[in-house]
Parts: sequence; C-alpha cells; structure tokens
Amino acid sequence: MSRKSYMQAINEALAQEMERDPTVVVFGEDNVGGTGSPGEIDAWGGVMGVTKGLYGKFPNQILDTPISESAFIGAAAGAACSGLRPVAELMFVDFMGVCFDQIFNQAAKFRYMFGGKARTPMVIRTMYGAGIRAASQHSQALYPIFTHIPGLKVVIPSNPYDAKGLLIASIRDDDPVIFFENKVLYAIEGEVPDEPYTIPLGEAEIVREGEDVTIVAIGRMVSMAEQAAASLADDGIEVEIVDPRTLSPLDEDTIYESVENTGRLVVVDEAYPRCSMASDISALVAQNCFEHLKAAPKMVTAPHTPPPFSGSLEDLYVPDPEKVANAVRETVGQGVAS
Amino acid sequence: MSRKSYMQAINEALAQEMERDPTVVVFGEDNVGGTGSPGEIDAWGGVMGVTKGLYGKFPNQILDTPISESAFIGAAAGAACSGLRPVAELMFVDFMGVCFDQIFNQAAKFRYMFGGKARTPMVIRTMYGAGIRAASQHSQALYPIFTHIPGLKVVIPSNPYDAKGLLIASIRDDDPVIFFENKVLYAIEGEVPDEPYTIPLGEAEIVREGEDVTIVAIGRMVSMAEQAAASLADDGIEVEIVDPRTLSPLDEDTIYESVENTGRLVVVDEAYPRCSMASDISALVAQNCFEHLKAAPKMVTAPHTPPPFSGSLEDLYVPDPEKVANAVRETVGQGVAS
Amino acid sequence: MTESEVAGARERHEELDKGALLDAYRTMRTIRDFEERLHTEFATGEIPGFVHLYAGEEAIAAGFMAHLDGDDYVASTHRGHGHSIAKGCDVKGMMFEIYGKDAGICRGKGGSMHIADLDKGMLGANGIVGGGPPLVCGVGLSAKVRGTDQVAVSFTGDGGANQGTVFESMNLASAWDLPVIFVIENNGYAEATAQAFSSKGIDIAKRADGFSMPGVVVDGHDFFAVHEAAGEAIRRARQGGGPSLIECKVNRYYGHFEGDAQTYRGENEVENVRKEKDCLMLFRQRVTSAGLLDEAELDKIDEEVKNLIDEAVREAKEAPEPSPENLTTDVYVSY
Amino acid sequence: MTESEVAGARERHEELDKGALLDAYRTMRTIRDFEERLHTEFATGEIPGFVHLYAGEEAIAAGFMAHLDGDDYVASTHRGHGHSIAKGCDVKGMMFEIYGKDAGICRGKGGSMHIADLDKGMLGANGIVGGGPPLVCGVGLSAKVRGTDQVAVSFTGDGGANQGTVFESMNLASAWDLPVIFVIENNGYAEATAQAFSSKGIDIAKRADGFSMPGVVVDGHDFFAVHEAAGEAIRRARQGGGPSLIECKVNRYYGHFEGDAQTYRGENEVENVRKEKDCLMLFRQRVTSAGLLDEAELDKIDEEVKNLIDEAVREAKEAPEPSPENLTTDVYVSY
Ligand SMILES: Cc1ncc(C[n+]2csc(CCOP(=O)(O)OP(=O)(O)O)c2C)c(N)n1
Ligand SMILES: Cc1ncc(C[n+]2csc(CCOP(=O)(O)OP(=O)(O)O)c2C)c(N)n1
Ligand SMILES: [Mg+2]
Ligand SMILES: [Mg+2]
Repeated sequence: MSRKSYMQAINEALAQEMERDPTVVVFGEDNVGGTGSPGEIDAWGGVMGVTKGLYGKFPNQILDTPISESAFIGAAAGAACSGLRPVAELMFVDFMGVCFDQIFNQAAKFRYMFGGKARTPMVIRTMYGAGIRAASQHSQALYPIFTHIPGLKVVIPSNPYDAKGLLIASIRDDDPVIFFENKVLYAIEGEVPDEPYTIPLGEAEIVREGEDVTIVAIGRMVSMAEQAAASLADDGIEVEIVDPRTLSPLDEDTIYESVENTGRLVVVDEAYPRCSMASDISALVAQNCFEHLKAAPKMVTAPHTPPPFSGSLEDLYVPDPEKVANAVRETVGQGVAS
Repeated sequence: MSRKSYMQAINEALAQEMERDPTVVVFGEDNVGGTGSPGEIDAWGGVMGVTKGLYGKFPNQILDTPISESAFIGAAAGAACSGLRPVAELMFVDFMGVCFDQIFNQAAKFRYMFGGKARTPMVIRTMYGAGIRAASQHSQALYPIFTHIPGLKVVIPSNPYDAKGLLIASIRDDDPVIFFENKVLYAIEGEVPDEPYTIPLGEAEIVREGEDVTIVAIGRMVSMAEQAAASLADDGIEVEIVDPRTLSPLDEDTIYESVENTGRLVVVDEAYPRCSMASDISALVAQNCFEHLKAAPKMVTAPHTPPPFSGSLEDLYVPDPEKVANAVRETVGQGVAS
Repeated sequence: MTESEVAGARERHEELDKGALLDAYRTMRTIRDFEERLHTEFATGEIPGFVHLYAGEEAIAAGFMAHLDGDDYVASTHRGHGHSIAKGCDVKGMMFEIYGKDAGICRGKGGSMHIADLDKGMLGANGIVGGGPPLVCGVGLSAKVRGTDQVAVSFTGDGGANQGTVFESMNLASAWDLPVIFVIENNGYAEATAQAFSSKGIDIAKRADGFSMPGVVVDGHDFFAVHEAAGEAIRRARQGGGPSLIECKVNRYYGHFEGDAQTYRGENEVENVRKEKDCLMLFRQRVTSAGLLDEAELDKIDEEVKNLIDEAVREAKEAPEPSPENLTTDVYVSY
Repeated sequence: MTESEVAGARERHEELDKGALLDAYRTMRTIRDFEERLHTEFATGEIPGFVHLYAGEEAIAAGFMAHLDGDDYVASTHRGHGHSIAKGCDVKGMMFEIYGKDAGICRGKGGSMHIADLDKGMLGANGIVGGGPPLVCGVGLSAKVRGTDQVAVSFTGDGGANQGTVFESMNLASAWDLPVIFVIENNGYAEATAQAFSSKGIDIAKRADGFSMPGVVVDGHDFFAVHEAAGEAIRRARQGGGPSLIECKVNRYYGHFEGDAQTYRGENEVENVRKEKDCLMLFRQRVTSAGLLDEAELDKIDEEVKNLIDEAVREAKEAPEPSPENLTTDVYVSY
C-alpha cells in the first residue's frame, strides 16, 4: 500500500495486466509517444502521460496509432474477437464523434447480433470532464450517451483506489467497457495497494453514510458531494453519498436502499442535463422508490450549454459543493418533514 | 386540404421550401438517385423514395452524395454558415456514428464557441425506429443522444400533418435541427393542407384529453398510446396524451400542466431505456410536479438490448398498446386513489 | 460433416488442383443458387427485412477464400451471403437466419445483414457501409502480437470505398504493417448512384499508392484472375509483407436490395454480362476446355447444391421462431 | 480602421506588387510576434488552456490568404492563430480571447482552439483533428449553388491527414467539383508521433491522385513557393476547375502545445531550421536582394507589429472577464 495518484494507479493497472497477460495490448495516439521521431521514442505516454514508461517494459504490447480513431477503435473490436484483450485510448471522449460507430454499432452489438457467439473483451480508456479551460470540444462528459447503448459497460472511477481496481476488472471483463478518466482527478492522490486487485463492475460504493438525504454523485462529482456533505453536517444535515462507480450496469439496489432510508435524492452529474445520468437515476428512483420519497428528486448538472472556455464561466459551469449543498437544503426544506 | 401520406407530406414540405427559397438545398445518398448511372437519373429518391420527383423540379437544388456522411453532413454545416439552408439526409439515424462529430461538435457548438456570431440554419432529416425487420443497425431510435446535446433542436413528428408543418418550421429555423422520420409512419395517411404552414418548434400537442393519467408518447408511440387509450376508455380510465413533437426544446409546461391535473404519468418511448426520453421526462416531472404526483411515473420503452431481427422478437421489442395500457393500469392501481 | 457443411466447406489449397477447382465451383454454385432462390422466395413476401444479393460476384468470394484457413478472418458487407458461404458458414444456418428462425446461425437475431460466425473466421456481414475494414486491422494486429501467420480480408463496395473508415484502415494497416487485404468489390453502383459519379469512376486500386501499399485491379468475373491476385497478396501478408488493396471490377445481377426496380441501370446491362462474363459460365468453359474437370463432375455439384438449397428453404420455412426469452439474452457475457 | 485591424488586414492581390509584399510580411511578422509572445506569456502561467503555436509555419497562412477575398472562407485547425491573423481576424480580439476575456473575438467562450469570425470568412480553429475539411465542402457548395466565385480553403496537419473526414472531403469536393483547396501542413509530427510512422513518411500530396485532383508539394518555409502554388489552385477553383491538394513541408518552432518538453525531436532540429529556412528571414533576403523592398520598410513593420502585440497583451491582461449571464447565452438563435 502506498500513496499514488489517480494517473499512477491507472498506469500501474495497465502495467500489471500487461505483465499478467501478454494478450493485453495497449494503443492510442502517442501512447508510446514518439514512434518514428528522431528523439526519444517514448517521449510521451499519451497526451497526459498516463501510459508513460510502459513502452520500456512491454515494447511488444503498446503501440502508437495514426490519428484515425475509427480505424484503431474498430481494430480494438476486431482484435478482441480474435484473441487479444485490447485497451485502446480515445484521448478525449469529445472525439467519440469520429469513431462512435465502431463502438456502438460494432463492438457493442456483436454478441447480440451474432446470437451470443461473440465475446469482445476490450476496454476504451477515455478522458472526460471540465475544469482545465480546455473549452467546448475537450471538456465534455458524454457518459450518458454510452450508458444509453445496450452492450456497453460504462465505468467511472472517482478516486485512485477505484481507478486501479476498476480498470483491472474492466480489462478482465469479457464485454466492451468504456472507462472514463477524469482529467482533473489525474493528480489526486490516495492509498493504492501495490498488488493487483479488482472492484466488481456493477457495485456502487457508499462513500459516506447519512440519514437525511441520498446524494448519488458521478466521477469527480463525488468530491463535490463530499465537500457539500461536510458543510451540511455543520448544519445538522446528514448526507449519504453513493458513488455508482459503474453507470452500466448500474447498482440500482444500493441506490434504492439508500433512498428508501433517507427519502430524499440529489443526483450530481457533470454532464449536460437532458437525457443524462441525473435524469436516468432520478427517473429510476421515482419509478421504483416512489412511496419512500419525501421530496422531489433534485438534479445538479451542467447547464444545457457547451462547456465555455473562460475560467470565470467554466467555474460556474461545473456543479460545485455550494450548488450541491443548496440542492440538498432545498430538498430537506421541501415536502414531508423528516 | 387532402389526404397525404407522411412521406408525401415531407416531400411536399421540401418542394415548397425549395420553391420559396432557392438557398434551400437538399442532398444525401441517392436523394436524386441515379447520378452518373446509365438509366434514369432520378430513379430513386432516397432509399425510401421521400425525395422522389424533386430533381425534375429543382435540378440545381438537390444532389446525390458519395457514401461519406462526415463529409456531407459537415458540408451542410459549412453551407449553413455561408448562405444556404441545407437539408441533408442521414439515411438511417443508426449511421450517426460515422458522422456525429460534425453534428455535435461542429454544427451544434458554432454559435456558442464563436461567442454568438454563428448562425447555422441546417436540417438533418433522418429515419429511425423499429418495425420493419431491419435488425440491429437499421432500427434504432437514438433521439435521446441528440437531445442530450446543447445546440441541437430535435423534432419528431407523429403524423403527416405535423411532419409537413414541423419540417417547414425546421427549414426556416436558424439553428441546426435533427428531424426524425419514423420509417413505419411513411405510409400512414392523414389530412394535410396543400399550402405551406409551420408548426412552431417547442410546442407540444394534447392529442387526447383525459383526467386520469397523462401519457407522454414520442413519435410513432403516439399511435400506440392512442390505441391503448381507446381500450382503457372502455374500462373507464380516461387518458390524456401529450405528443411533445419536439424533444429539444421540450414543451415542459404542457407536460407539467397535464400531470398537475392527472397526477399520473406514463412515458412511452421506443428508444433504449437508459438515459432516454422516458427517463428525461420522468425525471423532469418528478422534480417539477412532485407534489401533484399520485403514483410513481412509469416508463414504457424498448428493453436494454439492440433491436432484434426476427419479427417474432421485434414485435416484442417495441412498446405496444398492450404494454402501454398495462403501465397505465398499474399506475392507476397504485398510490393515492383518484 | 453434414451435407450442409459440405456445401459451404472449403479448404485452403496451395495450388489449383482438382479438389481446389471442385471446391471453388461448389462455392460459386452454392452462392448463386442461394441467391437466386432468395430472389424468388423474396417475391412471395415471406422473407423479412433487407436482402442484398451477391449473385454475379461469386468469383470474388471464391477466389479469395480459396487461400484462407479456418482461422483466417473475413469482414463482410451488407451484401454478405457470398462471403459467408465461401468462408464456410453453415448454409442451412444462414437460410434459417434469413427467415428469422431460432436455428439460424445468429439465432434469428441478426438476419441477412448480420450473418456471422466467429468460429469460422467470419466477422460478420455489416449493416454499416465501411464497418468492416477497421475490424480486420484488429485481427491483423492480433496475428502479429501473437506471432501467428493468420491473415484477415475485408470486403467493401465501390460506394463504401468512400467511407472514411476505409481510408483510415488502409493507412493503419500500412503504419502497423499488418497482414490484411482490402478488397473493393466495384460493381459500378452504390444503391442507384454510379461509381462514375461517387468517385469519378477512377480505379479505386489507385488509392493504394497513398498508403504505400500495392494496389491492383482484377476482373471480378474471372475466378482465376481473382485467385491469382488474391494468392499473391495473401502470401505476401502471411510472410510479413504487409497489406494490399485489390479492386475487383464486377457486376451485380439483381437490384441493390430485393424490391429495387433498377431503372437507373443501362438497357440489357445485366443480360449482356450474364451472357458474356458470367463467372460460373467462364469457369466451366475454362476447366472443361482445358480438360481439368468434366461436365459430369460439375453437373453433379449443381445437382447437390440444388438439393441442398431446396432443403434449406423447405426446412427454414418450417423451423420454429425464436422464443420470447431470447429477446433479452446475449447482450452481455455478464451484466 | 484601428491599428489592430491594420495588422490583421490583408487584401487580395492579383500580383505580388509592393503592397502585396508588405502585407505578406506584416502578416507573417504579426503571426510570429503573436506566437512568440504567447510562448513567453504562457510560461508565466497566466494563459489558460491548450495553446498550439504556429511559429515557423507563417509562410503558409500568408501565402494562401494573399489570394483570398473577405468573402472567401477558411477552416483551420487546433493550431489556428496564424490562419486567423492572415484571414483578417482582429488581433487584439484574438489576444483577448486567448486570455478568456469578454472582449475576446468569441466573447471568451471559445479560446485559442475555437477562434473564429464568420464575417471575416474564418470558419474557426477546430479542436477536432480533421474537423475542418467537411466544412469547406459546404462553402464550396454554397458558392456553386449561389453562382459566386468564392473559394474555400481548409488546413490540416500531417497527422490530421489520416483522419477519415479528410479523405471523404477530398472525394466529395471532387465528386461535386467544388472550389475548394485542401492544404496539408506537414510539420513532420502529430504531437510526438512522426509522420514517418503515421503515414510512412509518404508525400501526402500523392493522395490527390485517388480523388482525381491535382496534388503538389511545396516548401512551406518559402512564401513565394506557397504563394505560387496557392495562386494556381485558387485560380483554377474560381474558374470552375475544381479542388486541389497542396502539401506544404514545414517545421514547427515550439512544442505540440505549450508545456511540451519535445524530447522526441532531433538535436538542433529547430535551431537548424531557424538558421537556414526561417520564412521571415528567407522573405527578407529575397525582397531586399531583389530590390523589391528595403530594410527600413520592413523594420518599420516589425516596430508596428511589436507595439501592437505589446498593447494587445497589456490590454488583454487588464480586460474584464465575461459576466456570469454569458454562461448560458448564445447556445441557440432561438429556443
Ligand atoms: C454508413 C452507411 N451509410 C449508408 C448506408 C446505406 N447503404 C447501404 S448499402 C449502400 C450502398 C453500398 O454500395 P457499395 O459499397 O458499392 O456496395 P454494393 O451494394 O454495391 O455491394 C448504402 C448507401 C449504410 N448502410 N451505412
Ligand atoms: C479527432 C481528434 N483526435 C485527436 C486529437 C488530439 N490531437 C490534437 S492535435 C493532434 C496532433 C495533430 O497533428 P497534425 O495534424 O500533424 O497537426 P500539428 O499539430 O502538427 O499542426 C492530436 C492527436 C484531436 N484533437 N481530435
Ligand atoms: Mg457497389
Ligand atoms: Mg503535424
């Protein structure tokens, strides 16, 4: 056990899985970083350095790609059908629009369309989220789009420990998994065991226990919820925080149990509001826990606008602890007294 | 006024807009149908014949394209920024995965990213839905994905009259509009005025009035709801049916008013269930009409599986009047007595 | 080996010996009969969905697959019956599938446009034009990483050749130096639109230059020409020589899909090809005139194939539908 | 005309007369100073987001834009400052934008990667590699349908040249016979990955053959070479002669983006180019040795540009942030 960053946790998961299984193959733009260049061949390790150092250890299991996402994401699907466990990197999830077909019509549907005969063990690692002034085409969340699609699993770790355990589980999983890495979290540190371990897909975690309100928070929003919870506790409002960790499959039971107990729900989702995780989870809870709900479910999301560039706007764009706390206070103030 | 099919209504809207405005330009695969071929040049009119006959009348305003959706959908965006009002056809919405970037990162975001300076008056006509044994890659709904994206408008007519009025409104609109045509509805007939008319985007229609339960039904699902309503009326359950007609902007007020009156909601959506229109509308209603709800909102959707090929499975896949009626009965049987 | 498997079977032949010729003929004849029978059956209204027939293009599938082993892979198109049969998919299973029956090769869930059998190296027909080429890059990578001599072949139409995925895949295969062959089946049309318009009627093979790979044009009606070009490219790929592009100029005998009135076509276009360039006719002429096979041997295959297809259709019509539970199975391995 | 507009202004010149040369030099100098200043300012940590500098590639933007009118269009890349300045975008507005300020050319909502000004025919920098080429096809179509002689030019990098959208757009422009020019700025790298790997180091211009359009390679450091090749292609396009592909071989002086340590590069790679092929240096040598301009005229421009950039940075730093309401405005024209 030692302190590692979210980025190091991911790098370590990749290294340990490549070590364990020579059919685990990693590729993406600049994943080696420098192929064909006159200087250091592994000068980069992906744009943020997540795969840095892997080339030295596993020169036959990591490759650079041309900027051809359809081709190499599709290649991951084809490789998964023919003996590899590829881990392809879609640098920013914002780039899904140039390769979505290979994800949602090919990889995701093989098993069903082929009458159960296919097995497509592939992972697409991708970076999401606002917060670094990367503007409209490099700051989106978009996981609701992937969650919409049957055949895909969607994983979204909120901390370094989960990042490692969920990535190892994703690589060992036999279905196509989209693994969402939050770019702001890369630098965040936490305790991460040195040895390989897995966190099962489809199991939520109760990050904080509380009796008054359930907050379901996605990815980086877990930390916003935690900050809000701390300030709410000062006011005597005890919040329970559920981190789904995987969005598909969604651990509905854990969410429902919590809401049955608290009677109140706030979903915190940094994605666009329409057809989002916030609406998905709110609707599921409304449909399945109606008789336990004491107040209207609340959604805290980004507004229905693209992410803005300017820091002063972007800081308003992303849900923050204050907005979360306000939503909690509103729900507590509303409806049946608790 | 005369009886026309949904397909004829669309064809007529295109013809009248091309006539009115020479900058309205229509293109897509086989939209002329036969360019370069030795036989009739306009042998086809799109794969289903929707644009059939337009070439003869407007030879300079309609073009065939290579099978290059990114290029020609992007060309629609570029054309819209430089003086045309393009209407591009994405043959099946299932093909969005090869060109989504040009839709969601380019056209949809220009206005915001460029600080309000862009105007992108383009329409993408596209065909959606199950029901013709077209299997997993030609039967999807996918409108929730487009609804998720800020900057897009999403229109989905449920009958011939609306198809014409909404398409003309979409062509005259200054924002990018995704216009969803249901392939099963093409042959459906209804009264359609001969002259051009518009139906404003963002206005729902109350298709049937009722006091007991509100059904919000999308596209072809309106007819499922109507059939269910007829049989429910026999049992004394009076259903109110809301057809949103546009999914973005969504006419929330009309939905909320109806639910405030009935206290019960069933959403019928032929899309996949997760992060769907069903969850979107359910969540909005739960958040905004909570105190009026007498029972849990219900969602009737396709299952979380790709559309199957075999007719015997596909018929089970799509929500039908019976499933809608069952959901209504469940909601009536549940919660506070009405 | 059931009769059904025999018809679809092929072995890899290093040379065109007698067995190879018989196999090739059987493959082409099976495809032709399968497709012509679908044409007539479709007209009765009993076959659901979109059906795209490969009739006229059989020499391409047969010519390529003759060089492939069972563990080599193929990615096909919406017009996939021919590739599937030639790659060894069960013919009856395919027929059941097209009728949407539970015994179908995809349990009735895929249909004509998604026929696949990974165990046979058939990565699937594809409803998305240009969907297949990225997949074969992955197979090529897999072969390279695992150190096998497998190859993978993707088929794309002349219209599909303009889909971005196809270009990207050619370049990726080149950059990664993969054992992959890109076949363009240029039948002159994408639906109703002519290749003369959609890519100015150029030789698509020319595009290979832009990816530093060999590109050749062959007559797609001539089994022997296809077989030779395919053999060269596949041998090179197996030996680590990287990818190739092969354009086969050919003709489709029926409409884009069943129900197409084909008024975009030239007068007597198909009739003339049938008369002058039909792949089965050319093959028969060549092998008999060279004394490699005799008419009786070929007639026997015709007869066997006819019986197989008759039986397949009869059984398919009677076979049971998928059961309702199957609607939601097989989405995930685990969920 | 404000001073800021003067610097960014360019007129279309039929010939390279004195005014044209001065304009070209001013354009290149403005880009260079803009970029070098951003490089130093970025190091202070005050500039937010991703910043990709065009320094070293100025001759390309200047060479092409010299032929364009205000109502011609350009689609750019993530490395878009140079194209924007050359197309006449307001230089101070750009600087404000990069600092995320309300007075920015995109009200602070776009930033470096989305600088655009449709009124100037600048369709935008683009955060999506390969995002621009489809857009210019639309402009070309618009010109054709409306019967104008406008042209549209897209810029793409050597890495971007492998994105499917780029191939598709070239083919579409060819099929529709559009007045569009595809420029590939081949600076040898896509981020850290070499063009030698990502497309085997081929001349990307070669790919033009596959789309029946002319393709040429020019030295992107040489304003005159670019200007000539651009002129020919643009003239042809205006006269209805269809699209062209022009590959400019060039070098970038800084990292992929600011903050890049560039250890993938060769030793002294940039130093050598700066010494031997710097576009400003080459230009100055050529025009002074030929007696077309004198040093004093050029020095005066240097001075003016320096002042402009100083002022732009000073003002940008002090300018007010966008106000909170702006977060949700300008998503739609109407909603
Ligand atoms: C991405 C995508 N675009 C369009 C279609 C619709 N479509 C199916 S087949 C076809 C024509 C294909 O022509 P070609 O590639 O020449 O193959 P052929 O049918 O001639 O064998 C089209 C446009 C599709 N299935 N996928
Ligand atoms: C679709 C897409 N893929 C990847 C990226 C990330 N990315 C941004 S710039 C770049 C390299 C581009 O290289 P090149 O086209 O040669 O342009 P240069 O930076 O050299 O000017 C990459 C991979 C992106 N922005 N969009
Ligand atoms: Mg074809
Ligand atoms: Mg480059």
